[in-house]
Amino acid sequence: MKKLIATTALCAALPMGAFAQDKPDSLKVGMTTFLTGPASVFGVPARDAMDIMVQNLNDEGGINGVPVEVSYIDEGAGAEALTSEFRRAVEQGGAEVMFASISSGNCQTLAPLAEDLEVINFMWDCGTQRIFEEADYDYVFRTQANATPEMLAAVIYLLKTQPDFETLAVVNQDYAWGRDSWDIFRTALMQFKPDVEIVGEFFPAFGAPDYSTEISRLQALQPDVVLSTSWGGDLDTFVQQASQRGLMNNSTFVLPLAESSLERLGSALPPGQIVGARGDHYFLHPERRDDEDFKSFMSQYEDQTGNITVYSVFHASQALAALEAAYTKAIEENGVEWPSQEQVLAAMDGLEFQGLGRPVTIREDNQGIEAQLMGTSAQNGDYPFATLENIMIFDGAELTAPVGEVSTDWIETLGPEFVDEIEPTTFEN
Amino acid sequence: MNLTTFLLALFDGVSYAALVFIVALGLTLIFGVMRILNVAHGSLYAIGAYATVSLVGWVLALGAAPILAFPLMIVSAILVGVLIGGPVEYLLLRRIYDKPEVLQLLVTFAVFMILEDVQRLVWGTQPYFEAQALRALGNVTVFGVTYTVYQLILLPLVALTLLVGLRFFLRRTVTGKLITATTEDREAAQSIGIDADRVFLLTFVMGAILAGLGGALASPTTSILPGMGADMIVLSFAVVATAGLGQIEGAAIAALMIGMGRSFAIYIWPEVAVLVPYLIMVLVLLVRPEGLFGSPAARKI
Amino acid sequence: MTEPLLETRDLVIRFGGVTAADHVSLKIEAGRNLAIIGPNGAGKTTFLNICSGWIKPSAGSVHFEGEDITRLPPRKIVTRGVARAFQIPQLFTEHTALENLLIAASARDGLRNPLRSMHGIDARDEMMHLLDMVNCADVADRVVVELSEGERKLIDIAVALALKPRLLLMDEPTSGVASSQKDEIMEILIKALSEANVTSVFVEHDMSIVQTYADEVAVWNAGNVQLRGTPSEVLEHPDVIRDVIGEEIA
Amino acid sequence: MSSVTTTAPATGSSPAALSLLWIAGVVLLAAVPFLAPNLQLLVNFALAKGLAVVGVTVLLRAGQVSFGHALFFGISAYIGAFVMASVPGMDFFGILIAGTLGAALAGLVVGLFVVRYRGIFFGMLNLAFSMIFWSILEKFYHITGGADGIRLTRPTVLGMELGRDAFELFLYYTAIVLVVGLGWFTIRWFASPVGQLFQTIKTNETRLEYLGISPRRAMLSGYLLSAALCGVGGILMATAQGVVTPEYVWWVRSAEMVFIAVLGGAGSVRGAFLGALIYEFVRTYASAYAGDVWQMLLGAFLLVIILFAPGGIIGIFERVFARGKGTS
Repeated sequence: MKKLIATTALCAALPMGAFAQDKPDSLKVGMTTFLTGPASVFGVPARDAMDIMVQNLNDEGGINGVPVEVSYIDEGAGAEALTSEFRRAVEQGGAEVMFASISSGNCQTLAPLAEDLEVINFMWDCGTQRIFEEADYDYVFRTQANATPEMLAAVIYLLKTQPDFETLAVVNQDYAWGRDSWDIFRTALMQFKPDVEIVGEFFPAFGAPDYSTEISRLQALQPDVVLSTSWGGDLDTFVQQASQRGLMNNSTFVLPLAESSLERLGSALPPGQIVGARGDHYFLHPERRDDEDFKSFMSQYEDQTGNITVYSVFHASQALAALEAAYTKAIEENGVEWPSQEQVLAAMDGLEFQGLGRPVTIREDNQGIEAQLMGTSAQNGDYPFATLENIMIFDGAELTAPVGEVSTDWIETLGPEFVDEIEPTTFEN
Repeated sequence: MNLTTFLLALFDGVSYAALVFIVALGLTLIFGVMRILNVAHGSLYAIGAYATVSLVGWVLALGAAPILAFPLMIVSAILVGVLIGGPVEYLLLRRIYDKPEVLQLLVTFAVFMILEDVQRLVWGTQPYFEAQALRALGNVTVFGVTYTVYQLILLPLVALTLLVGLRFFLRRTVTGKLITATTEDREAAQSIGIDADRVFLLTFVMGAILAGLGGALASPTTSILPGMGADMIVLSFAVVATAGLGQIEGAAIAALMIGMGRSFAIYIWPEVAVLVPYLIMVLVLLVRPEGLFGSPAARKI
Repeated sequence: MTEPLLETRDLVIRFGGVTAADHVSLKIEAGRNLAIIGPNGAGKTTFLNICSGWIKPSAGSVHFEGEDITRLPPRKIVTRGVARAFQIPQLFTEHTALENLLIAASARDGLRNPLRSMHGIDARDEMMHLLDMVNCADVADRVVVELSEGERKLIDIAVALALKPRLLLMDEPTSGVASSQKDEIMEILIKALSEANVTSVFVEHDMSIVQTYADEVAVWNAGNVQLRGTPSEVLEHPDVIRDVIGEEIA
Repeated sequence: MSSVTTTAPATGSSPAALSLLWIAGVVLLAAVPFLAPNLQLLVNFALAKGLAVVGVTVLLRAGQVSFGHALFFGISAYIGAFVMASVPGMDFFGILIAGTLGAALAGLVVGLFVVRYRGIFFGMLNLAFSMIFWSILEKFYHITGGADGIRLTRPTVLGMELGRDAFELFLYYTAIVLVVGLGWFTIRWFASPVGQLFQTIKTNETRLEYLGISPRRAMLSGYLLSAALCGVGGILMATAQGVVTPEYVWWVRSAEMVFIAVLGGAGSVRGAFLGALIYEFVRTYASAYAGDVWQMLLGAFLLVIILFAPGGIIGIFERVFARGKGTS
């Protein structure tokens, strides 16, 4: 213990690293991700993917010859450890860019901290749309979409594929995401199809082990559509219990995060349910699956982890792609060996980069514009789990609230015709 | 609320209560005999579930009949009890019986922390699901609502069997009577030649098996994932404290109250469903400090 | 006749089927130490418990200096001037003997200042004196768990006396003490009581103690006072010799 | 039924050498922002948590263990966040007072119920109250922000708007002042008549009653103090953290406080802070360097302390340094 403190104190006394303009030995990045706790279903795949991608990037010479070095911080260790570690990574670890975080709550904590520490921070996975709607940031960027386009894509896909449903019930996890996402979904649905009756709203506890009672209620209510934005073990349990008890025979399920559960659910997810992916994230992405880089990464990932990818892997790829694109752009624009922080920040303006999905652009309010992929589950025997058919990929720009507008206020200005105005690219599978 | 929905809520309440009771049973047994509130009980529950999923998954992958899942649940529970419960009692708890109860409780808390990481190291962070046992029994439809036979009939039946069996064991068998004698007065029991160390070991292993069995029985109905033990332990605490510590029949009734309270809340006022167990516990303890069936410790001067 | 210090009127208490106090009416005069004797299970301790408020009677009442204290909790009765010592000493076992007395003095004086150490309170000398009175000054700084049963009994009484009561209820002050020490303890005790001007009621089994130290004796049997008088009157009574003393010897 | 190994509640002062050592410790803490600025935030968290642990320690002195004291920690933190949100430009001292008073008031309300209980039931009932509050925080998401909690914007200090660095430095020294002041007060309180009467609950409530004192009233005095201490800790944590979440109230957090109290040396005020510092270091560095097994390391650490050093770290510490009978 004593030794540990002594070492840390010593490290603190050392100078903080080289000047920005000199080419450093490496580009240090700190990434917060869930290594423990329920959300590690996203955090661990993202870390594994990041390791592979960074290795690949460095094998090709890194960014302008500088290798990237990522260190990880566990979001599951609690907020105190997270904030201390975030600071440590920036102030002692010499991290030039931070990727934080998965949890929206952590994003809200860390975004102002990053701003105060004047470190570039990519919100690489958190969904809350509030951050840029409530404050302006100079150092914080989101390299992916927020909850608004994710939910709008789900509503529109539902209305395009099943325009005639009359009743809907919701079963969401009882925490901010479950509530926020329902707020957006409901607001949009009421604008696009005001005659829908919402027959049940259930918010079982986060991590609830059993949904028997909710399922009994749903069977009695017989809604045409059941929405659940749950994820991870909660979604698995809910879908398993619902499918076991035949609830899916009469109701269509809309599951905007089910892409991340496809493999685990196996045969338990019946065909005909609507599946989303928090972006255009799908291991058989119809526009990307024949691309060499996509294919080679997918096989690398499967070799190393034994699993198919989930959306957090795509989000990790976008954060890394944004990093590479920003530095490369800053180097080119300024004709330098290595950019200063101001030059990187300037390059972020309107930056376009491509991870595993469609290209993403950074808008003037630092929000990323990302495409959305929705599909319908099919059990066609190609894999021991459900794959998607009738896939639609939505352009993110139309579905994201305009700069300076609050999402729910903006959605309330939309009318039923909005659904028809949106024209996604459609694929059979 | 009409009669049908009333009955439906009742069914849901009973099936939920059954599972909670099985887990709480082990906790209250250990407390009744050893006066230790075992925080690690939740971990044993989780490991029971993990072990079952692994074992069933492995055996069924070899092509065995799904019905084999049931004996494998019992095997997993016993493995948890003997391989984890046994060493915990023998190596740790045995050293602290003369220590203040807060230290005993913290020892079990430390074991809980260790076992949480053990689960993650062994089974990783991805959820598991293995519902062959549940599917093997099929469904039953009541008032147009489909239930699984497993949850509606099997779980309550197992809970009832355990309740009756444990009562019989404690009151009618020699070993059971040794345990009860040790519970009432440890020193007196030792003075008439009862090996209290063995009784404690046996009790703890039994309690741990019950925790494991709870997990095993829960495994086909839920995702097995990190953190499931921490939630279950709080719920079991609520049941055990509501019942009165060490009260086996009381635990059954408290589990039913909490199960019913929860399911009726979901039908009538879903917002409070999460609060129900704690509200019941607080209300009961405010009226009856020793729990529903606990007896006040007489103070003599 | 002056008002009695303590008076019970028609006290009744039943535990299950047993009547531990059966219409007990008893007056205790100030300045006269009353010993209560009687066979085990006759209800002597129960009587003390009722008078001190630990147990509520089924019927009847208890009056202290004319005030009805029947329904008051023990702590309220204590503040009226009735202190209690116990058969098994009730002390703060992790504190020293002196600290036990200082705590009692703090309770008596209602000290509230959270920044002033209890050891610095004004009553410290008084408490040392009290310890000296019960012959325990030499163990003042020892933690109670380390003391002998006899010392603990004396400190238990000193704690009660520290409250400056007018009436002290004692349950077998000499039980658990080596017989060679009993007289010594009683000597100390009676001297301390008279010095502090405290009346006492004590339950006792040792007839020689009763004979020597009581001003009055009440014989308890089957839930009531069978006989009352001076020690010599009572102890020579044939019924008492048969029912009570006989049993004590047996 | 419950009793805890505490250092003797006697009131003798520590030997001079030991006192000097403690003073040196405080000076060292005060020098952290200059010697090791990267540890400042970590130590700040530890001091805030340490104050709450002192709250738990107070109850341990009466032989009682609360498994729900994170309740007061959290109530104070949420009050701070609500006040900041509803009164823009609120001063730090305003929310410090509001949070502490709120925690004390909650302590009074909950205390009136729980002081009737002892041992395991006391612990469980506290747990139940904290879990009810936790569920409410999660449930009434439109008010409480649910699991994401509420952001607590940086308050002004005596009307001055400070930058993050200046504010954190201010907060750090405020924490040290509060720790020294409240730690000193609690030690004095333990030695005072009220504190001594409170501590007798551990050994003999019957005698307490027969001293003319209501054990419940005595218990309530300590319960209020413990709730207020947790409240001060909570508001310090919330302002240092900049966000409050239901995790502040989660039962594991309460158990952690008891954990630290026993780790440091049950019943010792100085031990509580020492324990909190060591705990926070071990936890942070273990999660940084052994992300997969940090809980296991902490658990093993606790086991070793309980089995081999039941006096806690302060016990080891004083055995090594003290000549004579050093206490609390």
